[in-house]
Amino acid sequence: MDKMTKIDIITRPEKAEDLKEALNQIGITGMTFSHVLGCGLQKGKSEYYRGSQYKIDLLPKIKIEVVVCEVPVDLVVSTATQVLRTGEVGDGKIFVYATQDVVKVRTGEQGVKAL
Amino acid sequence: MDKMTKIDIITRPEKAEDLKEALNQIGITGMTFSHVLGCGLQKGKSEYYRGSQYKIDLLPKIKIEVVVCEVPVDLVVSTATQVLRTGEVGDGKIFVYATQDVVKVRTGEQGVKAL
Amino acid sequence: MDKMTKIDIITRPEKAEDLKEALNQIGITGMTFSHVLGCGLQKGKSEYYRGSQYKIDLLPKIKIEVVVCEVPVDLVVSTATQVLRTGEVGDGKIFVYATQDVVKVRTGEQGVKAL
Amino acid sequence: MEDLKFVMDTIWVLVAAALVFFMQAGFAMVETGFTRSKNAGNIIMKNLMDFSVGSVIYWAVGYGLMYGTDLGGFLGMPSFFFSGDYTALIFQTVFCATAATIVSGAMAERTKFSSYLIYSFFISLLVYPISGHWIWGGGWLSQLGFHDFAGSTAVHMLGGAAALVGAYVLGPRLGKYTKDGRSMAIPGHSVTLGALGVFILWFGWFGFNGGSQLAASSVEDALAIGRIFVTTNLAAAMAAIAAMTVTWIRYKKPDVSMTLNGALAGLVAITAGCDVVTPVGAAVIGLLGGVTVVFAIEFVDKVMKVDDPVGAVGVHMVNGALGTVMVGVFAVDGGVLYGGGFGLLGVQALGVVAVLAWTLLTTYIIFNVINLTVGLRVSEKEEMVGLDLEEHGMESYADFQVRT
Amino acid sequence: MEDLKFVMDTIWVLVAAALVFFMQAGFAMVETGFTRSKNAGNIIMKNLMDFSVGSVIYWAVGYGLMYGTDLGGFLGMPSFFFSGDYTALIFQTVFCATAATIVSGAMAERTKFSSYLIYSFFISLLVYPISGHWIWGGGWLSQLGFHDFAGSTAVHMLGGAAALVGAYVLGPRLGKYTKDGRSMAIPGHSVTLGALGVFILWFGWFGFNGGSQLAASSVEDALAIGRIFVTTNLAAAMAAIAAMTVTWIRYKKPDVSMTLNGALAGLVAITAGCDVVTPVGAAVIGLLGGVTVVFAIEFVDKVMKVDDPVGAVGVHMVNGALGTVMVGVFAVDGGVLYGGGFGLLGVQALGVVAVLAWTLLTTYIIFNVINLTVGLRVSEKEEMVGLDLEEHGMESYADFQVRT
Amino acid sequence: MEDLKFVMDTIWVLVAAALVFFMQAGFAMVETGFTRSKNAGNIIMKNLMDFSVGSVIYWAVGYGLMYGTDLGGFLGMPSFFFSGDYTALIFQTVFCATAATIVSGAMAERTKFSSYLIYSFFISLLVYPISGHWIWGGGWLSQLGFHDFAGSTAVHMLGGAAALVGAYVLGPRLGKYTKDGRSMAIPGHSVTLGALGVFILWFGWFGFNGGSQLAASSVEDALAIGRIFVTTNLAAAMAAIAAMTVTWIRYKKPDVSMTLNGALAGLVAITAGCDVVTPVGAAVIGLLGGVTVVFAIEFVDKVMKVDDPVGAVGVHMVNGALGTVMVGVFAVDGGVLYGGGFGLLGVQALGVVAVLAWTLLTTYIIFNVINLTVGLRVSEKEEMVGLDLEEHGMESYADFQVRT
Ligand SMILES: Nc1ncnc2c1ncn2[C@@H]1O[C@H](COP(=O)(O)OP(=O)(O)O)[C@@H](O)[C@H]1O
Ligand SMILES: Nc1ncnc2c1ncn2[C@@H]1O[C@H](COP(=O)(O)OP(=O)(O)O)[C@@H](O)[C@H]1O
Ligand SMILES: Nc1ncnc2c1ncn2[C@@H]1O[C@H](COP(=O)(O)OP(=O)(O)O)[C@@H](O)[C@H]1O
Repeated sequence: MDKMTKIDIITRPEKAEDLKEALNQIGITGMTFSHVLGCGLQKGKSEYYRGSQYKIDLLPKIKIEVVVCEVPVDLVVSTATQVLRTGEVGDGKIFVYATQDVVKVRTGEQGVKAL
Repeated sequence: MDKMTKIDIITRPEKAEDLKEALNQIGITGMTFSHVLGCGLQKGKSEYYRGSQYKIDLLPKIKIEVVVCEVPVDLVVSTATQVLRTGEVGDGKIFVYATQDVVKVRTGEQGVKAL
Repeated sequence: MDKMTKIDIITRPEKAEDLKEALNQIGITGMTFSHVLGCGLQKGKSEYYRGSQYKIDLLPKIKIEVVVCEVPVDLVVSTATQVLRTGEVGDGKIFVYATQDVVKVRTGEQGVKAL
Repeated sequence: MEDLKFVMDTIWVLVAAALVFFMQAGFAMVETGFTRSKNAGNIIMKNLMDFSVGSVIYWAVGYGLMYGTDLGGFLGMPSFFFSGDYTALIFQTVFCATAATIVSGAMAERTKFSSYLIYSFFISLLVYPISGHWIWGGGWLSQLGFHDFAGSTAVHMLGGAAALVGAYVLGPRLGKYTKDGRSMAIPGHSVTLGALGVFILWFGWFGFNGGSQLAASSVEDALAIGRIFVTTNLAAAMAAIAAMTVTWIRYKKPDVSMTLNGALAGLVAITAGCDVVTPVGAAVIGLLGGVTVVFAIEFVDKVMKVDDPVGAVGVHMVNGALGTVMVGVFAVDGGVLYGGGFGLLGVQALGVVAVLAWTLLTTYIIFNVINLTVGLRVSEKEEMVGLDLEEHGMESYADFQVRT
Repeated sequence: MEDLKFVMDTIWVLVAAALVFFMQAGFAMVETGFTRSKNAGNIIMKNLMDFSVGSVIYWAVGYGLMYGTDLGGFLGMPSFFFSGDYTALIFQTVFCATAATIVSGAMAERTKFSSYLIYSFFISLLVYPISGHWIWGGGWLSQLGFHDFAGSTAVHMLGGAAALVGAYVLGPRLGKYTKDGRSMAIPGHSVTLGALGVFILWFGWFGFNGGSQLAASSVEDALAIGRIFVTTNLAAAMAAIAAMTVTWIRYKKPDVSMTLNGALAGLVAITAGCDVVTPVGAAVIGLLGGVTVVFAIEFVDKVMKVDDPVGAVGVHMVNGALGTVMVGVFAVDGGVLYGGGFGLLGVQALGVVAVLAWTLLTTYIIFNVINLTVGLRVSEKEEMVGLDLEEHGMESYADFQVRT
Repeated sequence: MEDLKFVMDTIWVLVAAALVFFMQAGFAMVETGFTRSKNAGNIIMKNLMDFSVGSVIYWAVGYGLMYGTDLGGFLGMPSFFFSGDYTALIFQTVFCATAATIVSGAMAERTKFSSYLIYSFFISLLVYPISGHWIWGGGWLSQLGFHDFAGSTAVHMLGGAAALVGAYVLGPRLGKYTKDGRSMAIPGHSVTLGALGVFILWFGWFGFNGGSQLAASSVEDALAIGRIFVTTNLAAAMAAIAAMTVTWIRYKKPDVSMTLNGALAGLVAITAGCDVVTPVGAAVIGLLGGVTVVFAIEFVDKVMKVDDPVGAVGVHMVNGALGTVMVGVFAVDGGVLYGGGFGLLGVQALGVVAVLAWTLLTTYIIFNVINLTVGLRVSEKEEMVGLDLEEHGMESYADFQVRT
């Protein structure tokens, strides 16, 4: 069985569309998006709401999960990095994890064929 | 320490209830649901909103995370597959990952006892 | 390359702020929050809505994902456990996973330097 | 002096007409608030279009059938594209539209949009105008002395009965009943919008009932309208209190949406007799309405197993009937409790039965014909995904993360 | 001619009564919009029920105490279940309900529903009618020449003072103050609904102030009402501008919810004197109101450490008092600025102090008695989970993914 | 009798003024509902403040320029801080504010708040009053017999044209057009609030058009207002039907937001001639309006590539012009179809062209001067994050999980 890998990309929400297209282009057909709140070097802001301090320190981020097998992890990482980099804090992070197995519910196929 | 495994199931939101019951029945007591947006073979649609093209290509999906130890992974996978399969695109995918440890906050128990 | 670990903490939403501060204090600078629905020993409730039964069995929970390298996993777990424990069901669980790699998009740094 | 009377009466009726128009917003908010977000735009659209289609049809045909020279007590001599004193037209139009729009809530979340338009067409063309003629147009019921001041029967019971038939012919929403027939809760998506709708309706009802005096030029008119405001308000208030109390006892907690329904039930119930009952009578009618509506909604839901997402049948049909009959009991002049004997009560009951029969029959035909021709219900998949996306290609809350 | 006057006056007051009723929708929207979604249905329910309970009690008892034959300047001769010219009753009912409903916002998100009902009962039964008698019912303040045209003091200050006492007795929401006493922001869940509420209130206020002329049959009435519309509108506009400017300076950004409060503050402040000040006077009163409300809300929040989620105390109590006193300064007839000396100003101040004392005292007793018997506040767990689920068994926004 | 006439006319105009005021709530809801949640509070704030600033400026200066003694047909003799019969002032103020607030929707989601305030100042100070003088203040257009009963041109076309210029000078929102110029959908955040806004506007329009009779004391007035209610309602209904049908054909599905725009388009179009056309004429004008608005909105969006998030240009400018010109065709007295020849039509067209030119020119100058001095547009980052956070430091829906 080929090695399967899960890649989590956490980045700015406004980059979602571009990233999706870039990943499509390198042959990734499936991905899952979720809305998360991030806390990192990019600091939130402190505002006044009705005169009281209002800390907005969890920033809206988007998380993209992709499990790949045939497409090399490095390619995904470099593609994502390229699309997402603005050079300012908040560009986000990419996490890579080993995956043991994948099953495609519709067909019951397993492993690489499921992707 | 027994082997612990995390299973992520991504599928149609309307199946959430059925899946939860099926997993309960095979002895799974804990699971975590989240609302995600999926992009896969099942294509979104393109509509017109006020005359402009409106692509709805991220479809609402539900992600169920379950960490198991005593319950065999295969049983979870086959149970889920059975409940979720409609044969049409969009049935979803199941991803399996190794888990190193689990801690139950309330008791501090670790590993299999935490589940 | 140092060992990198991902820690998922699932707990009560009202503890989010305290947990964030506690983790900050032990030197964790990045984390990602998401709103999930949990099903565990803590049972939901059954209400009447317009005379019909209304089961609210998925409870709102918060999931915190932290990837650490230098900060020891045990410290994270013990810190979280301490902050989160109330002794009542619903305190939540902590899951630990191996992580293969981390990339910081802004700089392209990899591994421990990316954290 | 005659002129002055005409002017004063007209202006009052016009102000009231505007208020009654605004009830459309109330219905739209109640119906969308009490149903799911995936159908929010669709239900709005139905509310908007039944008013629009109804306005045109009632002007073109309906008004004539309702108020034309009486033909045998059954309908008015047809005449098309009303012309004359337009104040009458606009006031009657907004009443017709109220009857028509009640149905959309009961049929929400599963009715084809095009079919709903067809239904709207016919209720404003025929169903409402003809029984309206019996009651207000000089037809047989009015000749018998049937008293339905502002339309508990003519408007609300009719709308509620059409709603019952529509919801019955359609069948319940997917997931509303378990295989073993238990009714499941399908909570609405915005209690705040629903409540706003109820406040708007209550506000508009001052026009609905007060305007039905149709005159505001004599001391009697002025006193009457003042009393109508009070009876209307007290009935609604008592009904809200009653519904809250009943739900608190039955479900252990005071149910918000049912209490909102309660207020509406009181308003519907007092509509027939708001001019002829005392404030005490109004309070009692409200009390009865508030108690009744809870049981009526449960009965429709659990016994009849008709899926009425917003409680339109319990609110409008049941309380429309109740309020109309109660005129026979509480009318100061002719009511049982005031020594008037059972004559009025009998006429009131007869009127209710007749209009109910008429409505059930005609709408049963209409909905079945629609069902057999263009089809009444969307496909399972459309229902699952939601009518907003499937029928209108849009999301009502595009920026929000929706659950399920 | 007498008859005509009666009719014209009555119809005007009824139209105004409907508008003032609609303010209930405005309050409901402001209060729910400015608080959290987990309590949205509960606050709606409180608004609905204080109106319902108040309508019944005020009819049954309150009106009599307020407008019955004067007994020693202190209260009216009790009489029950009002009968007479019902226009007076409905108009006064909606005013009473306005005072009552102000409190719910300040006590939002932590008050037991049942206890709130008890409070509603007593404010409509006693607190409002009695001081109302002093001012409008022929009581001692009115005998002294106290001028409170539409109720800056009788309605708003009273409601705002009851709100202050309620919020004080209850204590702050969990998480509102840090251990070291810093005030934390707890943002409301829907600025759009809150803003809608403000627009509805502003709209209804034309009825509130305009209707308080209680007559619309002479040239003087017509001119007066026209001027009242202008003074009312200008005060609100200036107050919104002022509040926006102050927040822009103090917080670096124009604060939306505070500006909305500003508009309301201007409306409250002009209510006492809308008939006796010039438009310029109204604009200045609005300006003062808009500035004051920002500091008042901050003072209540940060210095008094009373947690008032919607700013009811700053808007209604403080600006009710301010506006009433300003009558003594800006009244064309009797105001300090127009050479009227300090007589009127003194009476105005006296009235404010007296009604304030009355309200603080009586509501302090009421809230403490409730607190010691049935309890005023929900449990910590209920507050954390939310009152919608815990007290009503439902979610107001069942389809939406809620954050925390 | 004169007195009675004065009173009756005044009270009617005041009731209408309150209704027209309430349209502000309608605009606020439409504009916020049709745009994204991250800018919801900002657009609300703009609506609130353009009304507030406009109320003050129009009172201080604008009214004088509009209704002062005619100076050469072009403007009224300036006079400051209106005093006189205040009914005229309040009624005209709410009309001025309607024109002003139209712009905010077209410029939504990217305009600096402070710059918007400056624009509000000038439109109420100069742009609206001066062309208003031409039409209603005794200026040159009124001398030519130009007929714009309630302001299709004076209010709506003017507001819509200012909206066009504003949106044009600003440029489109980020992401509205792809690199190759295709228009992308940016769905609004709440169709329900948008629809509520449309219902509120429709309701208020009965005051807008009905109140413009400015009299309600003679049989003629009463009949006229009754007919105005009918023409107004029918035009809106037909336009909604027409817009729905056109979108159904063009986009395969009936578009909700466009149908809502359709109803508004019908209302705008009938405003000029609601008093002089027959109900049939009104229905046809509505039909034309409903068809036109769809194509107009597409034209602005796709051909002119001006980004108007709420369709203000299509609704107000295009249909304001259309409705005004149609008076020349459908006016019973003077219209082409009624044998009146082309005289009236010519005057109507001339008026439209003149006011259009005036508005385009003056607002082009105003927006460009603002742009070159304080800047008209927020930074890219502010636009991306949202104006609520960046300009007001708050979130409109703090409890909800927002997508994107
Ligand atoms: N160690 C971590 N574990 C989990 N999530 C992280 C971690 N570090 C960063 N993140 C996520 O990545 C986002 C971007 O990180 P941030 O430090 O703000 O930007 P950058 O990496 O560009 O400097 C954060 O908001 C957070 O959601
Ligand atoms: N490689 C992948 N990585 C992450 N998520 C995936 C991947 N492939 C599919 N998914 C998720 O699974 C969902 C279902 O996949 P889809 O291809 O539409 O259906 P099916 O697998 O039944 O053909 C997608 O919407 C997406 O959320
Ligand atoms: N095996 C599991 N897999 C995934 N999530 C789990 C698992 N067990 C528990 N959870 C998550 O943890 C939350 C808390 O668990 P619960 O059993 O209610 O409390 P406790 O662990 O304190 O007894 C659940 O709501 C669920 O989201």
